[in-house]
Amino acid sequence: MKKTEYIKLIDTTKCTACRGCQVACKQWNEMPAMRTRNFGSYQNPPDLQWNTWTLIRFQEHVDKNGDFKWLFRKDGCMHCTEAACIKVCPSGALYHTEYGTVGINQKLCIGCKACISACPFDIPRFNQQTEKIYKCDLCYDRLKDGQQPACALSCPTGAITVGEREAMIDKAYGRLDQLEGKGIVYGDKFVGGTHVMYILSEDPAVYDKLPVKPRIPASVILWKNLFKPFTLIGMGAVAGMAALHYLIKGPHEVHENKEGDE
Amino acid sequence: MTNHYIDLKNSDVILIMGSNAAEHHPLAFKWIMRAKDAGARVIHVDPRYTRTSARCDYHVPIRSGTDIAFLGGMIKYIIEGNKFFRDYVVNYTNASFLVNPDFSFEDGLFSGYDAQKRSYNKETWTFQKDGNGIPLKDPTLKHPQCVFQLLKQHYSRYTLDKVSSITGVSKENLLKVYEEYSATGAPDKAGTECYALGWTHHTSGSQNIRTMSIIQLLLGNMGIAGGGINALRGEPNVQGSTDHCILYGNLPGYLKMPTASLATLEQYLTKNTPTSSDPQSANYYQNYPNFFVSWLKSLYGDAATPENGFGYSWLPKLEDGKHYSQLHLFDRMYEGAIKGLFAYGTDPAVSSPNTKKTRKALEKLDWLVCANIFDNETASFWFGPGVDPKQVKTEVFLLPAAATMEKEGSQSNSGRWVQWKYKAVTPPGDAISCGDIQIRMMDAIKALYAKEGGPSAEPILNLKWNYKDIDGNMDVLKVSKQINGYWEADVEVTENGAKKIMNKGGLVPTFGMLRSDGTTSCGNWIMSGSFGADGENKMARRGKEDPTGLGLYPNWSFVWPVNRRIIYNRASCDINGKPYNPKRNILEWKDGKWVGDVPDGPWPPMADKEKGKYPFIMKVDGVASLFGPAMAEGPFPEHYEPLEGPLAKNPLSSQLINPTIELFSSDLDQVANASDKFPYVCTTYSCTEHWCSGALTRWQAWLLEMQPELYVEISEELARELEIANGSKVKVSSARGEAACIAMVTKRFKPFTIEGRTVHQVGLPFNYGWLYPEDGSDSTNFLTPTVGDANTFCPEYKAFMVNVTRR
Amino acid sequence: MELTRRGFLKLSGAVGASSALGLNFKPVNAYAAELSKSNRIKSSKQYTTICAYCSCGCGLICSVDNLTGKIFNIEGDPENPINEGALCAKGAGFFDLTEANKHRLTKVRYRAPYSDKWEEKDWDWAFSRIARLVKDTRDKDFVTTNAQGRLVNRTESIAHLGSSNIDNEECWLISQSVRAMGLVYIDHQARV
Amino acid sequence: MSGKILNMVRVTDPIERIAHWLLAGSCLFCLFTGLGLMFRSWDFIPALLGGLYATKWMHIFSGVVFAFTLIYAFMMWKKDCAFEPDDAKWIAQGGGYLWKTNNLPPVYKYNAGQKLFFWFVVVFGVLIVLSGLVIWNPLVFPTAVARWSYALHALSALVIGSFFVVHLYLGTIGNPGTFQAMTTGWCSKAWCETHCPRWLAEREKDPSES
Repeated sequence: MKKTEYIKLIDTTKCTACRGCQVACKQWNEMPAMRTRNFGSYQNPPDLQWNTWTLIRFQEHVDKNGDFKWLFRKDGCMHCTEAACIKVCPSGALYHTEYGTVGINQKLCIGCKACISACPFDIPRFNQQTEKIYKCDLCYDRLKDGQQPACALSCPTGAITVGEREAMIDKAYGRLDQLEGKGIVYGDKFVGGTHVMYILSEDPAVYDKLPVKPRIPASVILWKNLFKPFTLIGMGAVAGMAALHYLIKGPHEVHENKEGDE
Repeated sequence: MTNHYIDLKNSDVILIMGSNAAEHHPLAFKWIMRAKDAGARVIHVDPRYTRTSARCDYHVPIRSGTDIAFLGGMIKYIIEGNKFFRDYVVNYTNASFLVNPDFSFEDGLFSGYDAQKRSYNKETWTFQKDGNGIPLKDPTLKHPQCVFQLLKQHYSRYTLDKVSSITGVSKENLLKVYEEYSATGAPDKAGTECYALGWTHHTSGSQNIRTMSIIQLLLGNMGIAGGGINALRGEPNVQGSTDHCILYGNLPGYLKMPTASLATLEQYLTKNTPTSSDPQSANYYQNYPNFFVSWLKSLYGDAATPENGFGYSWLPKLEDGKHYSQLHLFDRMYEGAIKGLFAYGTDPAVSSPNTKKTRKALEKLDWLVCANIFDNETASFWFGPGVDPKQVKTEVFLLPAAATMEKEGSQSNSGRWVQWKYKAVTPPGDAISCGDIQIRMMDAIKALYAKEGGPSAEPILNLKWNYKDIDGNMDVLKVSKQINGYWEADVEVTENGAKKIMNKGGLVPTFGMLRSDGTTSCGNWIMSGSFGADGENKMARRGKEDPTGLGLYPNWSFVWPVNRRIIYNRASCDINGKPYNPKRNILEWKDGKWVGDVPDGPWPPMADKEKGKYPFIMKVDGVASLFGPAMAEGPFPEHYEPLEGPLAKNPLSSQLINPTIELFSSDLDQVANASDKFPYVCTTYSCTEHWCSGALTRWQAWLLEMQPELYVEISEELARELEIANGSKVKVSSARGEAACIAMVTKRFKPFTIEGRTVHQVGLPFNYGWLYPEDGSDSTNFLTPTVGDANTFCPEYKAFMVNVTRR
Repeated sequence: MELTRRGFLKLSGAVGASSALGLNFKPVNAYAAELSKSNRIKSSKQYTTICAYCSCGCGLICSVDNLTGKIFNIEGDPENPINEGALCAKGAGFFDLTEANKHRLTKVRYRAPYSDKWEEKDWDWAFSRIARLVKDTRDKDFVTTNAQGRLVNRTESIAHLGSSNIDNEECWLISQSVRAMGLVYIDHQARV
Repeated sequence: MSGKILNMVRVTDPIERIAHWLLAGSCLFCLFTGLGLMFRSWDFIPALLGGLYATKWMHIFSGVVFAFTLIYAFMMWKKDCAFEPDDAKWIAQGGGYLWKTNNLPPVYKYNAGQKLFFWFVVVFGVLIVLSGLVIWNPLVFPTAVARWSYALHALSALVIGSFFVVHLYLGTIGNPGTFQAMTTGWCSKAWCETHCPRWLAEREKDPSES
């Protein structure tokens, strides 16, 4: 059942890092908090966690012109079209929803953690207690009801908006025009297009933990596109050859009489 | 706020100074970003680079406590560069008024200063008047004694070099801001200013705001869409609690608290009712007696009669010239003069300045009653750090209160929007609302006085206190209707030329109908009109119509006064009532009536010499004050250094600090100005994730997770000097105390060059306390001094001196 | 097309106690055997409230479960023109102010002089004890006339602080009653 | 002499057979559960085993059994499986399995094909165990290591799986009389003459060998 694809556009040039999204996400998804320490940054928790599906990353940056910038990036699942996590998920817990987003059905998850290392964006997180994987599902439940995801609803400045794919791509490039070229659209050019896109004010390489050219890891492609089918093909082929051998050459009989009785 | 949050979107230039809007008013920033998207320029002037700076067009760093110097330079730039809106300045301000020739200003002091009392005799701060008592004016603004010329002269000293040297702002940056902001002096441009505690938390707090008000008047930015001077206030109902005046100096609706010298109602009303001889001045406060007597009727009900002066004598009277603010309160408590304290929804053991003094003061109480939704450092002071419970005599009550969604009532935002909220659930356990607590406590006190009598039992016994429903709980509507006001007798009124009988017990539809003869009662005149005569609760309205397209939403909630969304809105039109900016038309005089927002009074615009009125109807002269004699420090704001600063001498005069601030002198009131021991300027603030003392937010795991403990932000330059690593443990100390915290070494702080030398500034949030989280450090206010603004007594949290060391 | 902020949380004109929205159960999704949160909201009672932090006055909607009578979700009110459903970190975490927060006070606590512990008390006891203390302190220290002999009728040894985070009606009741008690040391967070 | 009863020779002792079957069993079970984990279409496997989560843990446990047995087997067989120069000749002639050959060098205990199988099992067994350990706890390793471990695990499974099939064929119908070596441990003398003549000869020289 293919429906309209949705894209969440994160305009970092409008983000004030108020972190309403970070909390709204926890509120809606009923995720607890951890006791943290201040490690010399506003950013906290220090990274995504099983209970923190979206995190505002704070980064101090001096650009080429020597201008100081305080960069805020809302990190979280990018909802790839060519999703490595779905590719490696053995249970079907991770799946493409009708909106093109990557849904997660915790009931099916067996906690194998394959998705964690496969993800080019380092998004899924594992919970030791429940032995399940957690990540943003773009509020699938809300999307089904025609509602904005919790983060988008809570965003005060319109830095997070959600809409139909084409409209949001147009919007992203329209915003670039408004920014007079001082921005970069990130997300439409790789992994088949992500369902979360950024408008970045700086080059992607500047941002912490943001891959410049994300893709499904070569190891995953080898594994899933080559080794996996060849396991069956290989075993089948060998079995076939053995059968052929048996038919053509016959079994390797022992020469009973060579020695003879004593 | 003169305007309101949504109106920020209508601005062309937004100056954010004294505020960190993106962090502390994130939804205000929604509308600021809306303006920016529409092409507005957004400028942030602040000691530190914050999340606000990150989204502004640019950030200009300024040394804490030097805003008047910065803005004074802008006044000079506007006047000398002829950037002001002449029409507006001449007609709508007192720029043309001629000042008393004996008025003078010399070396930082205005005429009439009394060094002993640290205050002014203001008798020379007046206008020259003609035979009819109307102020003399020179509309050409050339008369050497006119306000405009005096203003020009006063700020001529605020040269770029001087201002740059005081503030630490480069001359390029000064000019950039001055030029960009003063461009809003064009009739079709709107400039607005957003300030918050960054301006009020200074010994020069009120004058910071007044300096900006002068700029806004010079540029014609008051009363217009996208203009005004907008206090982004910090607490959910601080507007409402201020309107209802849980304050020593005012009674609900900003009526004046009586003082000992005003023995009778007549004396009181004469003193507080302004008179104007100018027929074109509406002088709306001439209605003061109506408001005051109606309030007395709400206080004492039927016991307030014309014969007993409506119970005026029962009211407590302040001592003339004496103040009773939070600073004074804790000073007196520390002296042992205060025995009992009610502290509702507040945590002074963390939030009051000079924490050591505050906490010692609490130990001297006989009893303390706190009402909160969470425990806090004030209620639990008796087992705080360094306190031996066995030595503390105080009897403490910690009453469990209802949270906001557990009770029905109204709340006023900073834009004066009074919005209604509903009770979603009953409070947990035994918790009840603060209103219920107050009602039941007062019932118990009344019962005790009824039984035992006592000195001055009348005001307690006569207090009108019938606000319960049949179940004995607070009946919110009964209260809010009393605030709105009732007819206390059948009264005949004239409405739109027709005579009409208003029946006793009916709701008063507007404060214009309040009376001073005891036939109306009104708990707070500015809220009169929050109910329709038909009983409609206007605060609960949810109409989404926006006829002007400027975001006024006249049918959403109720806005005081009389649903006026932008106050002084008549000033958005020229003297004929035509809008200065037709593109942002909030009000227009058309076919003999005002169309648009609710106007500041129904009268025609001032060009009509017969019936027309000046636009600033609450001012006695009908115009806005460039010359403001009401201020304690003088009619023109002047730069003084903070109580504690890096300089031994004020570069502008020999008056180092504000000459009118009150200096406290207990053994715990230590001050260290320009001291080697405390070489760094320090400022304090909140963060998005916590709120005020953190007494609500520290208990919330989601918020605590994001900002878990106290930190001090220091520049990379200072960190290098002190060999402090990012994330390491440090100690910040002042003459009064110290705070242990984590160092956040950042590029967002930069050293300043002040008077030719490098001055470092650091900053800490004030959201932490010892009670919870256990390892999140204690109050930042151990560092801050007990000193406040001379007019408002807002403590100087934003500029004082500290040292930073590793620990 | 962008997803708009107004959807199923749209409130009818009359809000408050009678604002329960219809029972609009959609067929349960194949993946979720139990009721999804969105569906739970549609079958709950909705109440609007106003945020209790800064002074923006953002609207929120509390969803109350019909069975438990408890709030289970609080999010921004998309109809409120000020915030249009948006909330900052504190507002978005409003749910943590409800009784779901285990730190909420639920009993009257009393600490006797020189005691090192809290005791739990009931309201009647607390009010009568507080009334006693107020009356004793007021009667002892009441200032009828000042040094100049002028009538001042004030109580200088009792002070009131707060609050700017309670409703207008509560503020007004406090403002009225502290004047009746003759208090002059009256202040709240307007300054701090 | 027991070795000569009924013309039968005892080619394996019980420990060897237990090791072999533990190795084979855990390997087969890993293969079985592994296929169930890898191919969603083979969901009858997890269905049979009580769900995918249980299958995961069974895979892990049998992998652990495989790992320990592998170590033991390696220690036990490594000497007999050391390559000799003659092995090259044997391989050059395809062990006589593919075309007619006459001059196969006499085999000691194991022929070169068996040795190759052993070493493949050892090498890929080690790889599959190590990569399996990484996959079991991918979060304690660098991402690149974890990522390549999945690929390596799959590759090793492919190799071991395929060899398993060959082994199965040659150990059963491909070489009649072989299967008993891992059941009773007794093979016919003739069988030994064919498959391990040098070993048999040495054995017969030294009667102390049981």
